[in-house]
Amino acid sequence: MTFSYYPGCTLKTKAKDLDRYGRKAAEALGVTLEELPDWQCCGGTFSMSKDEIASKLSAVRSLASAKDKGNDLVTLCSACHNVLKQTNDAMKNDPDFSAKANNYMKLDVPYNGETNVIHYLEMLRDRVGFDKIAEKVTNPLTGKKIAAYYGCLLLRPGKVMQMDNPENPTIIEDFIRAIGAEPVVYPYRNECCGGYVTMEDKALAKKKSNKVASSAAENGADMIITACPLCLYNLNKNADESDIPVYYFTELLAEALGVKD
Amino acid sequence: MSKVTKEQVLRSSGVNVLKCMRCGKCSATCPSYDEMEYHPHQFVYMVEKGDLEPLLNSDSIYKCLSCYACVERCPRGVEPAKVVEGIRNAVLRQSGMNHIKAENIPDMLDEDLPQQAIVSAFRKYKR
Amino acid sequence: MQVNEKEFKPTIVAFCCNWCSYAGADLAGTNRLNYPADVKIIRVPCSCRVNPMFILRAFQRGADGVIMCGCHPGDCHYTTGNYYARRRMTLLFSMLDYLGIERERTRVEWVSAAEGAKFAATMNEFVETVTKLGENKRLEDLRCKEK
Amino acid sequence: MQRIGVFVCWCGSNIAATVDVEAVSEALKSEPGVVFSTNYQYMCSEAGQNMIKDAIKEHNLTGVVICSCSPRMHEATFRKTVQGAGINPYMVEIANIREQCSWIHKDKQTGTEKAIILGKAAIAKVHLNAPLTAGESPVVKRALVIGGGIAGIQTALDIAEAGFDVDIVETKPTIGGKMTQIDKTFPTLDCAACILTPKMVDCAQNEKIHIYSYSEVTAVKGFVGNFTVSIKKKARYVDTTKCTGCGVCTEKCPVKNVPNEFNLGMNNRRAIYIPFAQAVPKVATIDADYCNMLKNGKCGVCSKVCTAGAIDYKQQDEIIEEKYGAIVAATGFNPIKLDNFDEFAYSQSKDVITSLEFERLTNAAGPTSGQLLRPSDGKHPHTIVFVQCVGSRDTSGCGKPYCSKICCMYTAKHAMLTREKYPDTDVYVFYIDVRTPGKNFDEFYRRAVEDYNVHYIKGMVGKVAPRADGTLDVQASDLISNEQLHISADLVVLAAAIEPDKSARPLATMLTASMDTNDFFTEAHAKLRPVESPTAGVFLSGTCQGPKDIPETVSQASAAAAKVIGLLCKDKLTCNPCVAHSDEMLCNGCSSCEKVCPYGAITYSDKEFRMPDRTTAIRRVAAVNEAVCQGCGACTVACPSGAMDLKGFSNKQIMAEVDAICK
Repeated sequence: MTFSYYPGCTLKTKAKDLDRYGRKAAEALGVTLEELPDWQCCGGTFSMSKDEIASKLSAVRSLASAKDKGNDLVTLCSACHNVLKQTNDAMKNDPDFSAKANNYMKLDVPYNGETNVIHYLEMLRDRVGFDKIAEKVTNPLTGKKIAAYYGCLLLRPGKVMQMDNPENPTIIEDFIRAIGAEPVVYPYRNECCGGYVTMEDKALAKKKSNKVASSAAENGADMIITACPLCLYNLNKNADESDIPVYYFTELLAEALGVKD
Repeated sequence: MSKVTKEQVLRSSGVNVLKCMRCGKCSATCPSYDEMEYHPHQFVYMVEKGDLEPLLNSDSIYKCLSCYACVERCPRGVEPAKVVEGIRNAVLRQSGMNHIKAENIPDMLDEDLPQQAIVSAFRKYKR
Repeated sequence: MQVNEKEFKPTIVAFCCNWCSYAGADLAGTNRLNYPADVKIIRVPCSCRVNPMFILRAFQRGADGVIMCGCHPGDCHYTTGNYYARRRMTLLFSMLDYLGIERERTRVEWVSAAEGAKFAATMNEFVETVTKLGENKRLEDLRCKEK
Repeated sequence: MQRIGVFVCWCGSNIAATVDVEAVSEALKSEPGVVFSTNYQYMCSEAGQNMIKDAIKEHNLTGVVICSCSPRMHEATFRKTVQGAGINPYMVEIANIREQCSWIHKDKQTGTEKAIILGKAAIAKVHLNAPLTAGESPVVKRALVIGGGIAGIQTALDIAEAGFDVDIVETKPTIGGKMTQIDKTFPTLDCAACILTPKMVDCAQNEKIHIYSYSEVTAVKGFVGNFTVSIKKKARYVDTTKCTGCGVCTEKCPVKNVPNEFNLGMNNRRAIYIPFAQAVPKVATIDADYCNMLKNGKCGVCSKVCTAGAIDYKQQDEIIEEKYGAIVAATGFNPIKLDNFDEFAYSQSKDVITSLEFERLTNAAGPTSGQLLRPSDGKHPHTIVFVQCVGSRDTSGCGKPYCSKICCMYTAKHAMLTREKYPDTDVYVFYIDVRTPGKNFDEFYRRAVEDYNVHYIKGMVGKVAPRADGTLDVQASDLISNEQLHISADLVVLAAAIEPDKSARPLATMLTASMDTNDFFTEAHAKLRPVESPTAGVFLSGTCQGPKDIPETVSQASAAAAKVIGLLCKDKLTCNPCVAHSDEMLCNGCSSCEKVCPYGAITYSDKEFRMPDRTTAIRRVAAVNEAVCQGCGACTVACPSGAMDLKGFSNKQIMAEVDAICK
């Protein structure tokens, strides 16, 4: 099983663990992740304005390059996934935008959203299969009560992301079961932690992240897992009312598969 | 500031504000509600009325977390967050209206802060 | 006949079944949904009443486009009529291909009695397509022209 | 040569505003065969009709063209008019210059030009019209009502009252429908069971009514006056003629964990069950999905305890065929599934319930014996939040675009009854609009606010978050005070949108009745024929046609019955004379037409023909049974020799129209 892989800039610096464990776990599962040679920063956020073209071009370039490779493109960071998926959707379904973007880019062959973008979690669920993962777990995290934190970017807008039911997702809970732990369902798992304003409005970021972390703790979770470096930072740094730890889901996966060093 | 028109905001956001049936679910679901002077449903209604000035001058445009909760839950498919972003971009595109200045950034950083926070802040608050 | 050089107005014949599409067209009217006056509707009991001969006749007499509308598959008032119509039209299409008539000049569309908006949208689109293609010369029978 | 009169209608300003009616009647005057042409304000009025009659007499007209509204509107009117003046009703053609001309064009010149062309096409057709005489077909004096809820029950009772036989087909083991699950009814607050169950008993006891419970319609053939319907009687593994409804089997059955659909799964029933105490027919049914005996042959308890010997594990589905003159669809509604609305935590918390579940929780025959208790812990809720429009008025694709109509009133009822029975309860209702048109409806809603102090808040709930302590955090907006609220609730009740029953779509296909995009049956005319389907002989009763409350459903049910009675009273129906006809001289006996006829109206026989050389030859030729032919025209296109043609829509007539349009 071979996929193109888009790490994103944060995974090369502050979120090395998300990337490192993701790669190790993939290897253990027999999945080959080929890093796109010429990926560019996705921009971190998808501009909802229709007349914002230039800021979306870097994402289009990565998508077009993945098309040349011919494999599905796997992402890991929630924000990158959201940006790439939404940009790809616009290239596919917004003829005005794709015409303008293609005009700027002057590719040999115009790009019209041909690349299939999937998140690492979708790769685990739909390609590898959670049952297969459960079979390969050597070090099950038995007894651990884990709260999945989806945040906003992984699921919404649901019509574009199409990963799971945006109001009652199960993909990370199923993942938690696959690695032998017990999922904790809590109501704020799909509410925003305030990550985008963490620099600009600490008070708001604190308020929102505390709400998420407290809700998870109140429902008996030992830890929170996430796919987003910004959420991880925000929940660790700004949610000061509880000391519940936050990990990347890939770290736990690597641990369960016995490949965490 | 040169005049920002309703048409400009509608075109940029791609939103049809006339679809709104005034249920207020966007504001009911907004995680930044208490921080905002004008709330998502007011953005939609005021743009429809062409009453843009108060929105252009309000801090509320920087309080939207772009979490898509209102987009997801609106029963009419209005997508209020796109209206907020349309207004914010109209403001940012005016010269000298950058909400974040590069020279202030170092003060906001700490050693764990991921890149994407900075990148996206630039995208969202600066032209 | 005076030919207006500036603006080409196509002649379009629409065959509509009485139960669904003709009612859909009526609904478009009731809701005041505009579509070009170039479209003239002929009422037939069912799409299966449309003899491919009628379509050829229309082209022969100078129609620039012909559209046939019926109930959605499975919803035919006569149970199976639109299935026959669909099969016949498939055959007619390949014959028109053979004759070198642009495929876009003939169209089959399913419009229910509740789909006034769809009827208007379909007609707008079809007229636009046919207008772009321009006048139908190939099948026009000069003997049918009035002197 | 025909002598044709042309009559152009203004339809007040509906036509005259965008079509120059004077110019149209003037232009059509010079068409070949036209001997008279005029225009008038309202052709369909008595004065207009008299104008037509006078002209026919004065000018010896043989054909009439009316340029007016859609023929679907007034073709029958004008046919009658000309018949009154002594010419055949089928010598009329209508040019539709309203719906398909004046209403869709804004420019008067364009409208006028098109109207003239449409008029010319109608004139060209009328030249080729021939007088037609309608045949007759007999009427089977028996009606079928599909669906045994309050709509079907009322329709059946009214038809039976008029002296006609009527059958009810109901998929559930009992008739009664949704109304059996409802506790009280608005706006009078009388008990639903008290007003419904006597009607159910009336149905059972009326000798004109036959109930096929636990049965489905599987096929419909035929046409108005003469339908043949196949009904599948599903195996219930109980002989209904022997079962006394004593209920001993339903107490002894060892399978106790079957979700009870009557209480919406809030408690359990046995594998053999009687849905509720007042069921009609009151006989037991075995649920084959759960019965141990049927699944693996191990049990047989019910058979042992049944003193009547009614249990029959070998029973099979049975299909019967019955003939009917008229069919009434009364398939009803269901609340939508709430999978798309998990922001309200319906699937995550037992204490988030639908309004129908709330009905069961307050019903004395419900799972809590009428005590309003939280499903999670059985405690009495002190703060209840009602959310309106869950999935109604939703164009985002998650719900339904229409207003479900009944929710405002039943929510006011729930809120009021809660406050009356439990005055210590705080009740909040979040609404977008309160819609209470109807007799005594708004007064009812205001009583909830003014006399019972129910808190109505203009705004919507955005999220319901179940807390670890068992309460529900309801996050909502209050648009009047412009704030975001957090209410700590014990119970949240969602007013789920209603949708047509899933059986309606396949039934519509069987009946060839049309449906709208929401799967509600379409009526023949939105205003003037609201209880008839466009398909002759098929009538509509209750919510299968659109959202309705009980009073409205009952009115419509009786209206549908009146229409059925009007039909069944006739001994014979006038057939549509626009039927196929075969020219024996051209027919080559190939059977192509016979194969495509959906009604089996075409038969072949050997006939003797005199040949030109005075010999006789025997040839196989087609003949159309005019009483059976419905006039679709499939055969006319299938015929390779041009022998088959359709009266009223002949090849020549349609081609004349084509020629007129393309000129």
